[in-house]
Amino acid sequence: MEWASWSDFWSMGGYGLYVWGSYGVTALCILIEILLLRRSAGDTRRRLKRMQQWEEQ
Amino acid sequence: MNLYTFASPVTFYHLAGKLIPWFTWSAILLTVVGLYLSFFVAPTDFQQSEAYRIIFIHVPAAWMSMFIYLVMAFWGAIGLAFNTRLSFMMARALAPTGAIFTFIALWTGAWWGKPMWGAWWVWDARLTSELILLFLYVGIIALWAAIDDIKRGDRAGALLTLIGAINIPIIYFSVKWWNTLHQGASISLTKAPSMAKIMLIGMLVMAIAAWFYTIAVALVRVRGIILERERQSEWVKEILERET
Amino acid sequence: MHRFILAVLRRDLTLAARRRGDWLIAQFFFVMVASLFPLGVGPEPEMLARIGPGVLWVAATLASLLSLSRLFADDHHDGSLEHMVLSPEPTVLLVLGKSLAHWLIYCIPLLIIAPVLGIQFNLPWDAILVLEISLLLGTPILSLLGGVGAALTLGLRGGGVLLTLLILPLYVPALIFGAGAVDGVMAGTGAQAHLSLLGAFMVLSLMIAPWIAAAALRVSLE
Amino acid sequence: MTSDTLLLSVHNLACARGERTLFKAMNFSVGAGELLLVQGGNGQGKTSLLRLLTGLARPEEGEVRWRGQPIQKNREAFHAEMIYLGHANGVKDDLNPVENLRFAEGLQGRAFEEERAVAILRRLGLSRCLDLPCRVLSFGQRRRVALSALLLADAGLWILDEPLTGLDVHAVALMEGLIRDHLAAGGLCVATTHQALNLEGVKVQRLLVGNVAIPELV
Repeated sequence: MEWASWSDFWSMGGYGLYVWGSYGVTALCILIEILLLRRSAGDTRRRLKRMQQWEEQ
Repeated sequence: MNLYTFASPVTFYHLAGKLIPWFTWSAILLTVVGLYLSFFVAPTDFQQSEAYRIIFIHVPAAWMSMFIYLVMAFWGAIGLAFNTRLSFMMARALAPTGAIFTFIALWTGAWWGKPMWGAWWVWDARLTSELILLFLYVGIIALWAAIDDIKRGDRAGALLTLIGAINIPIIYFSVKWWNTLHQGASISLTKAPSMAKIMLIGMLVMAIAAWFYTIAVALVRVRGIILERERQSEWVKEILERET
Repeated sequence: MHRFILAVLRRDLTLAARRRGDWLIAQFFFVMVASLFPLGVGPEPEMLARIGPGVLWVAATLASLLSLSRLFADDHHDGSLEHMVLSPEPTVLLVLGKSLAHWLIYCIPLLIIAPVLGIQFNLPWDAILVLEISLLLGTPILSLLGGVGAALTLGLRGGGVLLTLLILPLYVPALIFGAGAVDGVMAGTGAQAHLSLLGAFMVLSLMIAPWIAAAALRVSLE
Repeated sequence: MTSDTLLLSVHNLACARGERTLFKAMNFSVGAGELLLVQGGNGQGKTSLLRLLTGLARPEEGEVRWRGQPIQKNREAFHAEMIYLGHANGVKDDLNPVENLRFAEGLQGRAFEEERAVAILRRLGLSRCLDLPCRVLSFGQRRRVALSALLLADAGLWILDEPLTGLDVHAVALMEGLIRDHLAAGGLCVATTHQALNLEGVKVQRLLVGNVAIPELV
């Protein structure tokens, strides 16, 4: 194990800002993509459903 | 024909539905393993201290950005040659994820460059090519957005992807050539002297995780596209009855 | 085959001759963009000679893009593009002819103006000569790759801006080799390597771009 | 089916715009001396059908054959014998009618016969406009220039999309005469129109595209 303590881990030998800045933004990007994807998947299904109901009327 | 049964949207919709959980869980598992390797197993680099740990996402993201582009070009070429609708849908489903990985590669490159080179941005051959790759992704997505007609959009996007794919090696080579002439920063992450085996394994695990993630996301997206395009057909109506 | 290309060429040249206004705008655009740079970065001769090759190349690229959005658009609008595509000759030759016409109409004048701007940027004579050669080899690339973009964005809303977005990244090698050749001769390292690479890229574009542009044109007309 | 009979035929043709299927399983054939009148309401796919026939668009399913050969495989021979007149005239505003015809002929790979071209333009009532740029001509006159190109091309197969729009009574009568002559000379014609046509003695087939019934026009 490389790290003596949690604070040691978070500081990353003084480069904490850069390391966590990179990992954080990556995680954020992926999170945003997943959220957008979930929303658009739901939207598509609801919209198609609505269009289908119009056609049936 | 056998190939065409898998290429039919109905079959693929259901197949994708079954595959998505597998790829999702594999991606999660591999990410956990990869993160463990990159933070707890890989040793401190004696030159770059802990900052080098950024490469565990930077390098896989850069690989993915180029790989996804090539896969898109492949699907585009297949679609143009054999007129298979599904391959165009795959290309469309991959593009946003490719663009995101390109952005991540650029972002992490900058955040790695700041402590190492003392500058957020250097016109290094790799970073510059990556930037141009991002432009290409944005161009393709913008072209799709501008064309309303599905068939035209599919084919136009595929042609643009193809000419980009032919151009990328030339762009990379020209930027590299330009870079050596101007004596810019040419330090390369992967050529760092202390490239230990464990680092390579860590990067590979992360790259495979990213690949599985991409497949899962693209499959979800392609299912949405299939529903949208096949909305007139009976099977889509049945699915909508069931799922909502 | 060459008769068809000649017919396309003669037609586009006649049409351009009837609309000199459009043609002049593109040339003035080139002069104006290049003239704005000294105002932005200052008039020091050394500095201008340093940035001159790059500025002139970027300005030439933008000037050729300005006219590219109309490469097929006018003919599409009045229906003559459909007639040309429906001619018995292959669409590739049509695209080749139109790209060639664009090069003759919009890029050759740039070659004539460039030395004057080169003097403004304090470039030495041998550098101006190499600039001319690099433009001669490099501007066909702009017309050929631009043809792909023009065919892809045919008839789209905001097609001109989209065309710029699609095609500029593909121009990067031409820009690098072209401006690099002039830089090379000024730095004393010679221009041959750059010019050969530029020529190779031009030949490659000539072999590939018309096919893709023809396919794109057929897709856009469908 | 021998390959030297003039015959345009479609086999199991399907066409879609976006996700909407306009028509499918369409079959017909048009032989020498026949006129196919395509009818149907707006947005039913008349123009789409004509664009499929010219080879500008590719069908969703099925194929179009000319002289028994699929047109995609035999594109050059087909286009040498076919001429299409769409909604747009294909007339350049900056050129005068004679120049327009000259370039149109050049692009079709044919030698330009100026005397014949001028005679055709005169026959279509454009004698006073020969050296005016088409920009200053009226809509109907520009349409006549486009029709002159049609006559000059001397093609076996005419595909006309609303050839009568913008034409006055005289021109419509003239057009009817031209179509009759073309068919009498053994040509084929596929046309859409909303206007009534007087076509006595012509073999006419009617094709209804879509599901909106149209009262008989001829």
